Amino acid sequence: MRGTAYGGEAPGKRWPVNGWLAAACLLLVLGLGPALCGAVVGPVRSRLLAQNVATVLAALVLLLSSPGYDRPAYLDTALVLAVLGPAGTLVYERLLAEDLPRGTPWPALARAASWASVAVVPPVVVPVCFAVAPGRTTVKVLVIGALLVAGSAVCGRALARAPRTAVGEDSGD
Amino acid sequence: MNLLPFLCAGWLFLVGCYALATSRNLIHAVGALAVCQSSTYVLLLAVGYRSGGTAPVFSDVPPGARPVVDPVVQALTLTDVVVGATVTALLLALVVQIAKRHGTVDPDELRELRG
Amino acid sequence: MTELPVLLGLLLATTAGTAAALTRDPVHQALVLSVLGLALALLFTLLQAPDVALSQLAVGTVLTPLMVLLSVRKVRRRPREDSPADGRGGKR
Amino acid sequence: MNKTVRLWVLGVGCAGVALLFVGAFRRLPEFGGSHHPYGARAVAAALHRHTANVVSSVNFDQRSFDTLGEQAILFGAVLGTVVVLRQARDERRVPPEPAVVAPTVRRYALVSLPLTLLVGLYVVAHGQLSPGGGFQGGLVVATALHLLYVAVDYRALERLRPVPVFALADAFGDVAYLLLGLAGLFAGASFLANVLPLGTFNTLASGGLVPLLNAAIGIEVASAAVVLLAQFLDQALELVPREGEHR
Repeated sequence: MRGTAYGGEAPGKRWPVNGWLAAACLLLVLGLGPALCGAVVGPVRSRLLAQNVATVLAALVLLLSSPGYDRPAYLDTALVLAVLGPAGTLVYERLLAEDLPRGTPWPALARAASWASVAVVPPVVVPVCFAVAPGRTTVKVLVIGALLVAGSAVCGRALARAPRTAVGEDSGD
Repeated sequence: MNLLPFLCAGWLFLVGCYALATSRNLIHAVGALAVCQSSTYVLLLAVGYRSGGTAPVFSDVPPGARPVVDPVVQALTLTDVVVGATVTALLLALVVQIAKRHGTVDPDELRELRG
Repeated sequence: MTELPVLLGLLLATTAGTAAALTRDPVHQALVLSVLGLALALLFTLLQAPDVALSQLAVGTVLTPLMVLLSVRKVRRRPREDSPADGRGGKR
Repeated sequence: MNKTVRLWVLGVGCAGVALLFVGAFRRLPEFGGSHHPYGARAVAAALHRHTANVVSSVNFDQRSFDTLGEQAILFGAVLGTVVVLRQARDERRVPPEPAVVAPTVRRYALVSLPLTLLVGLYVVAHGQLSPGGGFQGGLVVATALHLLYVAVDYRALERLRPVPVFALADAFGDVAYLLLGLAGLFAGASFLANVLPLGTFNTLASGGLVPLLNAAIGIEVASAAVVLLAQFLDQALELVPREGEHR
C-alpha cells in the first residue's frame, strides 16, 4: 500500500531518521537532559520548575513522534500528557508549599526556563499541524498545543511567585 | 548497540537494588524499588522490539501494511505498570504505619527496636 | 545510525533511573521519579509501545510521586508533634 | 553484621547478578530482530476477532484470565491500603483549613477538570481501537477528580468524592468483570470466552467482549486510584494524633 497518512513515502525496513525524529532527538538532548539535571540539583522550587519544563518538552517529543513514525494514533499520548502534566506540577506545588523558599538561587535562569518552556511550544506545534492530515487530527494537535501553553504558563507563574501566606497560617510549621 | 538495551535494564535493576539496600529512609527505599520495577519494563519492551516495526494498533494503519512490534510483551508491561503502582501504594501505607507505631522510618533504628 | 531515537531515549531513562535511585531525600526523589516516569514514557513511545507509554504517563507523572509526597508529609509531621503549631490541626 | 560487611555482601551479590545478566543477554535474540512467533499469532488472533488494538485484544480477549488475576491483585492492594491506613484510635479527624488559591490556578484547574474527564473517558471508550484502554483511562479519570483539590481545596474534594461510593464502584468493577466472564459460560463456551457479536472491524462496537471488559477495568482502576489517594490524603491532611493519649 503506497503512500501513508502523512503523504510521505512508506518507510523502509529500518527507520530513516527523518526530520521529525531529528527534531525529537534534538529536544531529547538539548531540552530533557538539562531539565533532568535541573530536577536533580538545587532547591525544591527550581526542581519543580525543571519538572514542569521536562513535562512540556516530553509532550513535544511525543507530539513529534506522531509524524516522525507516521502514526496519527500517537497523538493520544501527547494529549494525555498535556492534560496530566500541569495537573501533577500544580498538586506538587500545593503539597510542597512550605518547602518552597522565597526565591531560587538563579532567578534569571528560572524565569528564562519557564518562559522558554512556553515559547518552545508554537514552533513545534505549527509544523505538526501542517504535516497532519487536515480535519479532526489538526484540531487535536491544536488542542494539545493550547493545553501545553496554558498549563506551562500557569505552572510557571504559580512557581515564580513567593509562597502566599494562607489564612492565619505561620510558615513555621 | 545490540546489547545496550538489555545492559541498561540490568544496570537499572542493580542500581535500584544498591539504593534499596543502603537506604536510610523507608520511603526512599520504596522509590528505589520503583526504579527496580522500571528495569523490568525496559527489558520486556526491548525483547519485543522489531526495528522498522510500528505499534500493533491498526486504528490508523491497515493491518499487514507494515511490520509490527510484539504486542504480547506490551500487554504484560501495561498491566505490570498499573499493578506496580498499587503495590507501591501498599508499601507506602505500611511505611506510614511503621512511622506511626515506631516514630521512625530509618531501617537501622527500626532494627534496634526489639519487642 | 537508524536507532538514534531509541538510543537517546534509553540513555535518558537510565540516567533518570540512576538519579532517582541515588537521590536520598524522599521529596527530591519524588520529583526525580516524576521525571523518570516521563523519560520511560518517551522510551516506550520510541520503542513503538503507545499503550504502555500512556499507562506510564498516568502512573508516573501524578500517582506515584503524589503518594510519596503525601507519605513524606505524614511521616515528617509525626516527629514534630510537640511543636505548638500542631494543636491547630491539619493544613489545607 | 556491621555496615562494611553488609556492603561487601551486597557488592559480591550485585557483581554475581551482573555476570549472570551479561551471560544471559548475550544469548538473547538480537535487539530489533524480526523473529516474534508469539506476536505474529497474537496479531492474527486479534484481527480474526475484529479488534484493532492488538494489545487490548491480548489483554482482554486472548489472556483475559490473566487480567482477572491482575485485577484481583489490584483489588487486594487497595483493600490492604484501606485496612492499614484506617483511622486509628489515637487519631482524630481535623477538617483542613480552606486554602488560598491563585485565581489563574483556580480557573485553569476548573477548566481542565472536565477536559481531563473527557480525555479519560475517551481513552477508555476507544480501548479496543486506538492506543489506550481501561487501565490507562481509569487512571486519567482518577487524576481528573483530584484537580478539584488543586482548584479549590481538600474540603471541596471530600464533598464531591464520597469514598464509600468509590469503594463500591471498585467492587462493582470487579464483579462486572466476573459476570462478563460468566457470559461465556452461559453461551456454552469457556469462561471469559469472546462470545458476543464481533461487529465490523475498527468501529466502536467491534471486538465483542473487549470493550465491555475495558469499561469494567476502567471503572475498577479509576475507583481504586481514588480510594488509594483518599487514604493517603486523609492521612496527610486530616488525621492528627490525639494529644495526651500516647502509650
